Amino acid sequence: MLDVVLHILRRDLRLAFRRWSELATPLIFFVIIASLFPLAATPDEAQLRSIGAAVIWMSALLSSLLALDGLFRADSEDGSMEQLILAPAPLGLVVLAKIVAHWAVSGVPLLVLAPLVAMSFYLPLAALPELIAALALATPTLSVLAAVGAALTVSLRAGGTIIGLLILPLTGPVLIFGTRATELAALGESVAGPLYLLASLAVLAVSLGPLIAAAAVRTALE
Amino acid sequence: MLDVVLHILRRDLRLAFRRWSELATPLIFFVIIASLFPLAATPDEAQLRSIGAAVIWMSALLSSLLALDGLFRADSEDGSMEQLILAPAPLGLVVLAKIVAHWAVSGVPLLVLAPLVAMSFYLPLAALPELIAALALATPTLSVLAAVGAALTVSLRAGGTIIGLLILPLTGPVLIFGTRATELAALGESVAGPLYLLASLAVLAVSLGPLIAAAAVRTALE
Amino acid sequence: MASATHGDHFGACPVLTVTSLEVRRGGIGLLRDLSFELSPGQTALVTGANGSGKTSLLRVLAGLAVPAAGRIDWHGKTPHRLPPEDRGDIAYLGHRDGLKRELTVDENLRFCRSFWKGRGAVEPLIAELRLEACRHRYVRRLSAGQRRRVALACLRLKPARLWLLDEPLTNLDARGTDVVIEWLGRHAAEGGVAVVSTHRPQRLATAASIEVAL
Amino acid sequence: MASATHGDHFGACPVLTVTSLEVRRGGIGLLRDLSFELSPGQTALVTGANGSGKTSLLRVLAGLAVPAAGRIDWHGKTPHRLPPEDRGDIAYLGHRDGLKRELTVDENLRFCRSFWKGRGAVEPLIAELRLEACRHRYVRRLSAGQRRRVALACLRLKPARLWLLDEPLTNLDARGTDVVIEWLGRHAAEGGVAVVSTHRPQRLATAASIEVAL
Amino acid sequence: MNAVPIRRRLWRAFHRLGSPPYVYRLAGRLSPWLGVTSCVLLAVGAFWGLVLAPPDYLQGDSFRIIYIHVPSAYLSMGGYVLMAVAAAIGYIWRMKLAHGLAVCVAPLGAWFTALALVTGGIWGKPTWGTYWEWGDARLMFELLLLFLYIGYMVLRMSFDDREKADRVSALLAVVGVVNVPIIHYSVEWWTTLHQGPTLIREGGPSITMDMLIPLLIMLAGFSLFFGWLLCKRLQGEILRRESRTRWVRTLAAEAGA
Ligand code: HEM
Ligand SMILES: Nc1ncnc2c1ncn2[C@@H]1O[C@H](COP(=O)(O)OP(=O)(O)OP(=O)(O)O)[C@@H](O)[C@H]1O
Ligand SMILES: Nc1ncnc2c1ncn2[C@@H]1O[C@H](COP(=O)(O)OP(=O)(O)OP(=O)(O)O)[C@@H](O)[C@H]1O
Ligand SMILES: [Mg+2]
Ligand SMILES: [Mg+2]
Repeated sequence: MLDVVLHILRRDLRLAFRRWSELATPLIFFVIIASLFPLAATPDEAQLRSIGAAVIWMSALLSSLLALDGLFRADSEDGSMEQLILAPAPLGLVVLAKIVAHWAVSGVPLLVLAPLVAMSFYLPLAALPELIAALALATPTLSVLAAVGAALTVSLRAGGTIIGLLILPLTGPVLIFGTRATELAALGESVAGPLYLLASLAVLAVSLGPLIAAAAVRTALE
Repeated sequence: MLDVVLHILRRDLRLAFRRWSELATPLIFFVIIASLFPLAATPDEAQLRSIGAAVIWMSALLSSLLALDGLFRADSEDGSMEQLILAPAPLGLVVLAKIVAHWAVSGVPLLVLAPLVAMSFYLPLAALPELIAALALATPTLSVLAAVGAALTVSLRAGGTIIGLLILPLTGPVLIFGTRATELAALGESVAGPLYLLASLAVLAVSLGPLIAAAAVRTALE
Repeated sequence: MASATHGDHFGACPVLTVTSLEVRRGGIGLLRDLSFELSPGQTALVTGANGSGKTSLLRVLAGLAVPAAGRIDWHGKTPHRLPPEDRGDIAYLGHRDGLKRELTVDENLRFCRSFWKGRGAVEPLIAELRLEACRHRYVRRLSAGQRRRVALACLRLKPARLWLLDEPLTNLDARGTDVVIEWLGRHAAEGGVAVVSTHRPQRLATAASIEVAL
Repeated sequence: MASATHGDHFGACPVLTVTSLEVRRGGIGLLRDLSFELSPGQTALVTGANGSGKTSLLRVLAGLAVPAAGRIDWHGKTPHRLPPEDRGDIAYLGHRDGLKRELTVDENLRFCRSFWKGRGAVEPLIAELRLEACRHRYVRRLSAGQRRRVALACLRLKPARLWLLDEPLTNLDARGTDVVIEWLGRHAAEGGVAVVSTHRPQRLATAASIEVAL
Repeated sequence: MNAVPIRRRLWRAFHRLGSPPYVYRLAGRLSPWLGVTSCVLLAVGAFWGLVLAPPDYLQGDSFRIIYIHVPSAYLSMGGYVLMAVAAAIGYIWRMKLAHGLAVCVAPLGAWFTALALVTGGIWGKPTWGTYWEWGDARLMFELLLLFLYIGYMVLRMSFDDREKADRVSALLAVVGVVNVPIIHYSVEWWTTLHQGPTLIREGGPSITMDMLIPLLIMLAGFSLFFGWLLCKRLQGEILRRESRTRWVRTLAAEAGA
């Protein structure tokens, strides 16, 4: 069972690295969003600092959503989803493997880049560890939510992406706790509260999300 | 020749309305970005007002990029792009028709929604006509640029997100002029300058963009 | 009219001439020094093993790709440099069917007809292809063979004199195959020219004038 | 071993039993009261016009869809409720090939083998299917028939006793068809069971034990 | 003089420039000259600019970074134009060698862009009090130029078919050219921290002679240096593209022998 998951993980990672430009894109996207934003807004240090956290989190949200859009689409179009449904492992696990692979190539590099962007928004250096911790707890949740959205979208090809969009509001709490944590960290205060909340959201998402996504995918292809 | 263009326009519009939820996506995206943003940032009126313009323009940019990602992908995967290349009209015109159809369903509703979002960022009512005018001039350019990006990446399955990397640098001017116009309008000053610049960018984009996109599509499918 | 399928009716003046054609794809040479010609009313059957270059040849003939060397002459013009107004003269049906999944059969066919300024009504075609039952269904919801039938109907609606068909029998049942063969015969009888790739040359033998083996 | 293809070797104990099956799709009834059974070593040919429900039947047998009524019994279990560890026993190849376009032929095959804990080496398969030249090419760059061959190789790597093949001959050239027929014979000789849909029953006649006409 | 033979000679030269062995040899013959001259010019210019030239009356010695900043900024833009022109020629005349040239320019241009950004940033600290100013148009568009170079390279790499990569990325290079005039005029169109045109402007350069001459020498040195690197890369690129041809095989055999 576990080796099935590992095989899928490995294949998806290889696919991601094969198309490494796709891999790099959410990141560059992230950087560009974060760098175009100040261009559009007034370039004043105090103000940049105050919106820095919001921009980082919005960019993280958008880039994880963008990256996950095609998670099931390619598989369902080339027929490999049918093979995965028939795989010798529960579909929930299979979906989890796909989410982990995507998170590894889109979420993890974000953790590395976010500090750079944060610094360009004049976030204090001392707040960086907390920022990274918050992102590390939040990006899995975002990935799972995006995957659920993608699964629902696949199933409603005609009905379209609307249900996928219903997922977006669910990202609200992640966004709020994340920004809160970053802002508290910038002020040098304790971030334990928001981090706990983020962690519990992550546990909830990772344990339930894949099951919902699996059910949606299965119905979609029936 | 012209009737070929009209046929494509009509078919693409029908397809868009058939998948009306997909149609709604960029809009809802736009609204959610614009409404989640104040949620993430500190909800302080003065501050919101100062970044309102930037948020509106970033959202417009992102949603037009998202909407146009699949402009040629679906066509090239189901084989209709080959038929369009063999169409009894220059490919540049065909591409223009597709862009117009997409703009009609993604750009126009944006013009309608933007004022609502603007008001939620405390933009003065008097500035709304200028905002709409600026968006009306800018969204065609954004659509054309996104179409060029989509065309450059059709033959890459990866496509999707790499467009952001290719096109965002080109959207810089639109973003700057657009925000400038909105800010000037908010201050009650004349916006003629940025509007002229936006208009000339639009003329440039609409006249040359489709040709470039057509060349890219043709090469990609060669 | 059976002899018309062998092109005797219209004299021996070739309308499609392929001269020492060389086709490359992805840096690999596929075809080299291929020559053949077709007069009005003739049909060429392209045969060859998998990967021998049938699809690539048809794409080059359609003007979708550029040959590495050699000449293609269709009524004095080169397909990949055909001016738009002459493009309606060539109909290409590839492995992919070019239908819109989110439109119904009827809508797809109507688009084809008006797009190509086609003549003829949609109804008799639908009846001939037995698509009545799924006429108002989304193409996405058709079976593989039904989809292929719709694609063939699109082809028929286009008033083209040169047909380029890439394995038209794929997914078709026996009746569908008969229809394709009958159409090829009718097209030839009207003075049309066709290049058809296939892995079942025996089945299409009655419709063919020459065979191009790759 | 020729007689083995008719299942006499392994006794008459059926392993796949379909009893008064009813299949609906998109609200339309397709099959009604369909019953047949297969013993080890037997191959069923599913024939029928386009849209008659061949694909739908195979999907139900694979457990990808749920029948509206009736029973399917595969070694005492129902396909769509098969526990994960038994799923390796059923191999399904549909109209779409399930290959990753961005991986090479070799990588696709290796994935299949390790994913299904397959036995047997990849090399002889590649040789048998004449895929040596494109072994390290991306699947995206293969011709339609070459792609189909790779999908068939994947099937062969999976140690399944029940094969569900949906028009396996699609896009294959004469040699490819021979390979499929030989494989079906070998599979039956090893006691495997196969359900194969096709529009060319004559071509597959030698491999078939029973025919299910829809 | 008759115009026709000249045109024909030009046409022949153009054709010869499309021949890989010819260009390979040409690059090989040019590169030592470029290498030596650029090193000499860079040494002279650096000595003159860093030691002999008087300190600026406003900025003191920090202005001396101009001798690196300005040439690399110019080359970042000139390199992009060169790349786009080469790509366009390659696209229009299906000339593989021109694509090869564009491919070679891209990373060099990206490096010089990065250099301009870094030296500008370093210079900004003493003069503007900050390394980087979000929202300054000149700075932002220079950064976007870097993104364009990167985008071009990433787009190329995502194709595995070189010919397709050549043709599609050429289109991107051409589209991106609009950025270059925007960078140049950004200081006039927007109020920026960055100073206005000094060298290329109506009414001639506005800079004293003893600063200008070393700057011009550095400019020439940097350009030749760029050309030298380009020749080297171009040779490698030609070998890679032509590795299957007879002349490369014989070349390799000669080198081996
Ligand atoms: C990161 C910061 C900077 C960037 C990205 C940057 C970029 C550029 C670019 C692209 C050019 C070429 C413009 C053209 O040819 O039109 C340029 C020229 C120049 N830069 Fe900068 N620069 C930066 C900082 C500075 C600073 C701090 C100074 C000095 C106070 C400076 C002084 C100059 C001068 C004197 C020129 C020549 C102007 C001309 O002749 O047009 N730059 N810079
Ligand atoms: N996704 C779907 N939703 C609804 N109905 C469908 C769907 N796919 C197919 N159908 C309908 O179900 C019927 C059976 O389809 P199926 O694909 O099983 O036919 P088939 O026998 O495999 O035909 P073919 O020989 O063309 O492959 C057809 O009439 C078709 O229109
Ligand atoms: N997009 C592509 N890029 C590079 N090479 C390709 C591409 N498509 C096909 N090829 C190669 O070109 C050769 C010819 O392909 P083509 O599709 O023309 O063959 P075919 O004769 O139509 O085969 P089939 O009978 O399988 O359809 C094959 O060897 C294939 O591997
Ligand atoms: Mg083919
Ligand atoms: Mg079927």
